[in-house]
Amino acid sequence: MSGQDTGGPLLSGRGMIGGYGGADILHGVNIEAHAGEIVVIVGPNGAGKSTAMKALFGMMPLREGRVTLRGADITALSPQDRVKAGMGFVPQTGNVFASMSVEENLEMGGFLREDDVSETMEMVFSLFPILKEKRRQPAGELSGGQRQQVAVGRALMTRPEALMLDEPTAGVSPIVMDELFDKILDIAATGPAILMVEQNARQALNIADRGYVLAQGENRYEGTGADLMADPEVRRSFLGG
Amino acid sequence: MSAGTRIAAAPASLWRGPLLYAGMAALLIGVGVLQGWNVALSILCFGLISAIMALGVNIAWGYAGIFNVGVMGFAALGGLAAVLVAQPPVAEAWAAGGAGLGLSLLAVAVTVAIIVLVRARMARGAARGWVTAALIGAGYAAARAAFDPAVDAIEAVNPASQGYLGGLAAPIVLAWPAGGLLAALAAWGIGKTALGLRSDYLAIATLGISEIVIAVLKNEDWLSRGVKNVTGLPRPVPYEIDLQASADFVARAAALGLDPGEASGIAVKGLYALMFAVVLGVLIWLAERALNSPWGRMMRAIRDNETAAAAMGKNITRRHLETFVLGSALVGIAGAMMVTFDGQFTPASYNPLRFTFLIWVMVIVGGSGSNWGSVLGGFLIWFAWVEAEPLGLWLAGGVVALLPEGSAAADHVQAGAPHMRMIFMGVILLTAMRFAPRGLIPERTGR
Amino acid sequence: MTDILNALVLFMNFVGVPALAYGSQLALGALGVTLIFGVLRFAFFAHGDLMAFGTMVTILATWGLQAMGVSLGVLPTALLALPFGAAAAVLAALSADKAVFAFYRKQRAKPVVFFIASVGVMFVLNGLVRIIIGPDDQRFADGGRFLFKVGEFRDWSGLSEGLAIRTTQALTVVAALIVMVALFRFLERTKMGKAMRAYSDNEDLALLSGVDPARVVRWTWVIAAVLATLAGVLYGLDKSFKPFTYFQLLLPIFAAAILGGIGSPKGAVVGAYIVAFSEVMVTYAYRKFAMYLGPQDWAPEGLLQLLSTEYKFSVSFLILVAVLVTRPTGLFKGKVF
Amino acid sequence: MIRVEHLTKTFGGVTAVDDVSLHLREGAITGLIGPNGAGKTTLFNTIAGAFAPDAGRVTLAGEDITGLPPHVLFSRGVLRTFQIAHEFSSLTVRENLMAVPPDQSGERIWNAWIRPARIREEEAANRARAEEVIDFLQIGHVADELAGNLSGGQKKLLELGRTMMTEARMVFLDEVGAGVNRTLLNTIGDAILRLNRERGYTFCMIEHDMDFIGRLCDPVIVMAEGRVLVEGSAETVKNDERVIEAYLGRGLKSRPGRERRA
Amino acid sequence: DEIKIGVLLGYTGPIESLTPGMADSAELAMSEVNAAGGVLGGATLTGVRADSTCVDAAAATAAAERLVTSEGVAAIMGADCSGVTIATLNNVAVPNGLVMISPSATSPALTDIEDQGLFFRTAPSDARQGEVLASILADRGVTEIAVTYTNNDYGKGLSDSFQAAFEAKGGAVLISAAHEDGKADYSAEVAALSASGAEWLAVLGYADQGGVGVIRAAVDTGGFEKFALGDGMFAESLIDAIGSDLNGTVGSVPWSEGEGADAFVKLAEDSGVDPDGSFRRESYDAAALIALAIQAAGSADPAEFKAKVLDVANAPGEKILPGELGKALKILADGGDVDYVGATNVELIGPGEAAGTYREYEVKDGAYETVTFR
Ligand SMILES: Nc1ncnc2c1ncn2[C@@H]1O[C@H](COP(=O)(O)OP(=O)(O)OP(=O)(O)O)[C@@H](O)[C@H]1O
Ligand SMILES: Nc1ncnc2c1ncn2[C@@H]1O[C@H](COP(=O)(O)OP(=O)(O)OP(=O)(O)O)[C@@H](O)[C@H]1O
Ligand SMILES: [Mg+2]
Ligand SMILES: [Mg+2]
Repeated sequence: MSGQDTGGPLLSGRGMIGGYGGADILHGVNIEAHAGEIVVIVGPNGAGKSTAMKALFGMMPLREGRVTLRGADITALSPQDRVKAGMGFVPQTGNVFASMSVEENLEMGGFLREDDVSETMEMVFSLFPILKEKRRQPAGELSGGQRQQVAVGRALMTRPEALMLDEPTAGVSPIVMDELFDKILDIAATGPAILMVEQNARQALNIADRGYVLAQGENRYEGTGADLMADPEVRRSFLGG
Repeated sequence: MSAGTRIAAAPASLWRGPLLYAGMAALLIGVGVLQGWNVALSILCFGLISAIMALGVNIAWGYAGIFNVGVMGFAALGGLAAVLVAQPPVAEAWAAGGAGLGLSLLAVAVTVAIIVLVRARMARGAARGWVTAALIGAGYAAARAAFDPAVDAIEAVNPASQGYLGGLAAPIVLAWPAGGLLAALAAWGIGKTALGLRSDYLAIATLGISEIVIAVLKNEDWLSRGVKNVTGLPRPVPYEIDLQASADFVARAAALGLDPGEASGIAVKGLYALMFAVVLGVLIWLAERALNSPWGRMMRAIRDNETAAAAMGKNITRRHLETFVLGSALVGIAGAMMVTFDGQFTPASYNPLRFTFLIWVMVIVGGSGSNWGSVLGGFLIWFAWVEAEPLGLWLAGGVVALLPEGSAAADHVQAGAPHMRMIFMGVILLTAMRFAPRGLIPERTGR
Repeated sequence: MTDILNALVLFMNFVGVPALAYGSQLALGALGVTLIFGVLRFAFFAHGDLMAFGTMVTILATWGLQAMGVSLGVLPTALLALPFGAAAAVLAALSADKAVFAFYRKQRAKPVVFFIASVGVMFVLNGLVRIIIGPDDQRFADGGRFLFKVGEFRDWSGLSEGLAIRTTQALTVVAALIVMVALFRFLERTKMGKAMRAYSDNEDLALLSGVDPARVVRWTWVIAAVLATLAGVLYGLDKSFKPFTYFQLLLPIFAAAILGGIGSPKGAVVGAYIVAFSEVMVTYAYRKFAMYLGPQDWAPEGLLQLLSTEYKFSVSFLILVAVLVTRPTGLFKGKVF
Repeated sequence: MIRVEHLTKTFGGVTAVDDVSLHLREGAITGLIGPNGAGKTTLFNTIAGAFAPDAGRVTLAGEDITGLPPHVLFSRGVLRTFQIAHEFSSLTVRENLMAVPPDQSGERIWNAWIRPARIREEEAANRARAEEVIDFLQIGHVADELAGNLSGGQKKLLELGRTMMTEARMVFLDEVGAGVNRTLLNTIGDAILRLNRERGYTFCMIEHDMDFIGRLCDPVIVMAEGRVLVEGSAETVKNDERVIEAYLGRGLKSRPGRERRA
Repeated sequence: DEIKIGVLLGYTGPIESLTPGMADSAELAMSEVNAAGGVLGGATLTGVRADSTCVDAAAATAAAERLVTSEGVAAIMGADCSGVTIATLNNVAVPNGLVMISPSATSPALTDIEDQGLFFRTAPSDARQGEVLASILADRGVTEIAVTYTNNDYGKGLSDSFQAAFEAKGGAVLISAAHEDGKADYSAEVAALSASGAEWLAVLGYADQGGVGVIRAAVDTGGFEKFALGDGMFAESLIDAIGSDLNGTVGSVPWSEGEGADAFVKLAEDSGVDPDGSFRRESYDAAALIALAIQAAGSADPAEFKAKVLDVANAPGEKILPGELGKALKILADGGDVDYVGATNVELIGPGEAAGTYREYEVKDGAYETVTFR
């Protein structure tokens, strides 16, 4: 973690404007996350949450705005270079290599690592025991929730400094969700910034340091997890009461 | 947030299609002026035929995502129909082998009947399988026993010019629907067995089946004279020399300032073009109507996601079969038209590059899923296929002119000149695709 | 006993050895096709012409070497020239990628668009090869043609039937097996191989794992082009080099790759052998064979030929269709790696 | 309505559904929960005709429907949604919905040529119905968007929307809630209840959100390792020790409210 | 002044390796004419090549159409394969009244086609050659044979006539198997052929197509040691390809007794054209006939010179060998009569087909040696 400037956010996207070639989806979104922080993004479907995540990761060109990592401008960097720079991302859909075995999926997570990955893999297996059992099975043959676990496991394998998760708990059972959140707390405690989109919003805001509410491609609310949970308007419109 | 229409959903400029068609027409006119109207009309005629084939492929691929790489086989079956419909019957051959053939057909029918009966009576299991296999074997032997001598007898009848059963001596225009029907029948049989396959696997299966069709046509002389070819098929239009012999025609040609030879060619090809255009017009109207109806929507849904379509009550197998048969029928019609225009049926001339892949090129360059696109692709690629040759020669000539005369390099380029055709064809194809990766007239999505 | 041996040798000489060699030739081609199919996900239709291109350069280099008096003894000189051909083929493949396919990758075009574009590339390569070396037959084999000949075998064994094995046949079979194993290992064990599979499975996610797509694509073309050249040269040494034949090889090669299951190296090889063996075995006249095995002085009436050779191509396709209908994703469950 | 008897489905070595028998009562909203990989989706798939079962039998109102293909089941009023959204990606959202109604005469090709008037009429009716569904799911602003371009949650909504385009008897919902905004999910819950009460749809739904299950479902069936673990009301199930052990868990180990702040 | 002659051959496609040599030979005749001062008192002949593709009738028609309209050719030397030849004849030559002389289309169907007297061919009909080859073998006491033919109208026709003639002489054809040209592998054919137990193999194909593939496979597996070859197989390249294993092979090839063929070889070699290969001599002859007929008619109008083709090809008249075109042109200009012998001993019979004599050859020590003429 050399060269980290202490004051500013680890990862930040400011004034992000852009879309998929047609009308803009993001109309000036600001998101930032500091080292060791868990940041949760919530919002209605189609609000642009996933788009914002993709923009942060360079999977989608921005018309305006800039993305910085540790203060350095990375707006022009390709996704795989962002991985090298220490970012990790679990997309919302298409997040496993369906034809590769569970173990290979995890190995792909450690693709850029030169050191021994087996320890991290053991860590992932202990977090998601079912994966160890199924490690030779192609990920495409797993149940929906198991796939989700593979996806998160793959990202953990990178040991990123900025970990971005797009709805990591969609389709996973309550017990696994709890364990996952526990793990996320553990990981955050070791330093990385964690940015998460969640529809299981109350549980997520519960563990979050800060939260954003996005709606129609704009920042709507922002605050600590507890503040957002306490705001009746936010609760009613975005968290399901 | 504004309504989110994206490029993909936005229809391409309304003018694009008409402009491209106008450009195509201009190309043909250019050929007419520079190389003669006979050349232009002959390109037009084959363009029309190619367009129908491309339309057929587009129906199966663009509508339903069926990767049919057996176009050649269906085109050849259409051609066979022309022989079977239009050629005079060979009475001697029927006398020599007709009975035998009938007998073998009967043997097949009886075998099938027995097998059906037996299978209905017996319980599922290994025994039933063996009995069926034995029955098939016995049936095959019986059929062959009647078939082989009959075929020998037929093929012995005046082998140099006949040696086959001949046809019905009906007007050859009837061969067009007949060709469609024959191709449709074959497609039905093939579809029943192979349509369950996933795209690439289906592709190789259809490719294989088309090779088998050609092998049969090449080797079963009693049916279509095999590699000995059937030539001199009757025509639906007058012969040029008859026109040239008609004083009336010559006079009229002279009035137009044309020489009778050229005028007769133009008249004949013009008539053909007219007939082909009518067929294409009807077919494209039917195809457009279908595509823009709920049927078309359903087909696109199936193409997008078969699992979901099945869960939404669509009978995937039936629909696939339906489109496959329809598309193949179109290819069959075009195949019959082409043999009519050529005036001969030559099984050995069916090769996959020309009759399958070139048609696919037409569809993709034109725009898969788009009827007007495929038709345009048919014209354009055919045009390129024919004109690539003179263009290539011209280009080689240019290169040679730059090299020292009589040098080895110049000789080498000169010798290679005919092969410029291929390079040119490739360049035209790649250029067209580069500027319109989704086809010249792309599929309209999101109505 | 000798009769049984004779029958066996007869069968080996006319069916076993030729089919094995032809199968291996197809297999080398099919491995390249299956690799491109597996990683880049489209049917690369210019493979036959890429084979011809690589072989052509090899031939030119061979002539050069021969002119310089270089030779490999019993082994064909062309093996020395092969690196030149392979390098040229790699260059051709990479330029085709840069000029054509990269664009469609960026567009995220459908596989069929790639496929048709590869037909365009095929036309261009096709023309180039013919312009450079001409459409004629070229023979460039030297060295010892046979490991042993029919007569030699007969004298050695004392049997009435003989067996011949050509150097190139042996070379091809060995090469096919080595390449198959190497490719399999490469894809399963090495980092690059895994990156290729990951890329083919889910391009976006591969990106997110730090895979450099440009490298994956480059490697794929390099391997495929080297394989194409190897296949083309070994085939040319065994038979002869003729551009048109190389184009015609395409169909059985694709048949083999798909029969085995697209994307599976093992499948490509097994598929190739099935195509080759079915062509020879179904059209073989078993008369002599049966005479050796049957009672003394017995001769069957006919030739005992299941189908005439006109249908040999059809038969292999028929088998292919039959296999696919019962195993819809090929023998080795073409899982695209 | 649906009775499942001794249903078994295996994949190679894995027995995903292991001798399951259950009854989905007519008019009920049955919840199906269980740990990831318990076999819930496989059970759905096997009932809905996507896979043939290895053993066992399924009946619909007494009629044997074991192994019938999906389109036949659809015509008998059995509908399902997919856990991983299966939209028609190159159709617009509206078209996705309009493609659903069964027995459209326009889906027979010759009608397109000979009966355009009738087709127009039917289309108008289908369009109106689609419009209602679109409004209801709050996806009006993307109605003309290609479904392939929708956000993850929007696709889930579309899945649900399609089941609302036809008269169904039995609807299987596979995690419609996953990825759907909770406020919207509440509305969807209301809609399910309304469809159930007013139109008599029978539902069976897989869901991991216990609040949602608790609000809608009775009874709740818990599956684990391919078998039925418990069946009962949501309350009973929630408090069942085995269910807590295998599925619900006991909440977060570490509690929020940490000192360190950004 | 320039008279254009179309050289319509399949430069791309299955016989692309045969056609350049054929075109060269045809153009050799034209340049010989030009060197002698041209026809009609100074008009030069120019060959215009166009691609028939051999198999694609549509493309061939278009190419021929272009020759007529934009090049204004007076005659076509071609086409090559029978299918495209018939198509261009019916669709282009006859409507436009153009003379066509094909060097290689051997289909019997062309014999009684309605050609308005416009079509000729220098390749002899298959029917005759079958008989010749059969008697060559019968005279050597061969009674059993296996036959393989290229699967097109040429191969099929030749094998039919050969089989009939051979059986009429009391021989037996144990197996007759077609082979497709341009395929990758011929072991299946050879396996089946050799299993018939015949000692001799008749190969009725092309020397640089499937035919050589079959022979190579037969030699490699030791399936056959004795071959009988049809005319399409006659080429030096065959000996180069097969080597000493070809010794003992017999065959027939249309040949004029001694002089004509030798003259052609010499002429071609002097002009840097390779004289060996299928249909090269026929191509030379076809082009020469066109030139001579034009000269004889005193007009380059096909309607006028079409009637002269038979006159110049057949007796009576002064015999003309390759290399003597200048002499012939002079005789014709002076109102004399010629009997063009050419490289293949041209004798047009019936409706304009070559009757041809045949050379029986045997391969000895890696060279073709004439046994006799038939
Ligand atoms: N096609 C398949 N091939 C092999 N195994 C499979 C296949 N589909 C599912 N399985 C296995 O069957 C088991 C049950 O899967 P299923 O999808 O039914 O679980 P589920 O209960 O729906 O889980 P989730 O809550 O995660 O969606 C899992 O262990 C899975 O790995
Ligand atoms: N590939 C795409 N092309 C075009 N439009 C897209 C694409 N992906 C998403 N969109 C549009 O962008 C908008 C925002 O999508 P996004 O996926 O960011 O939503 P989201 O907030 O993540 O929603 P959800 O909670 O449902 O996942 C939606 O209206 C969607 O239709
Ligand atoms: Mg999202
Ligand atoms: Mg599930």
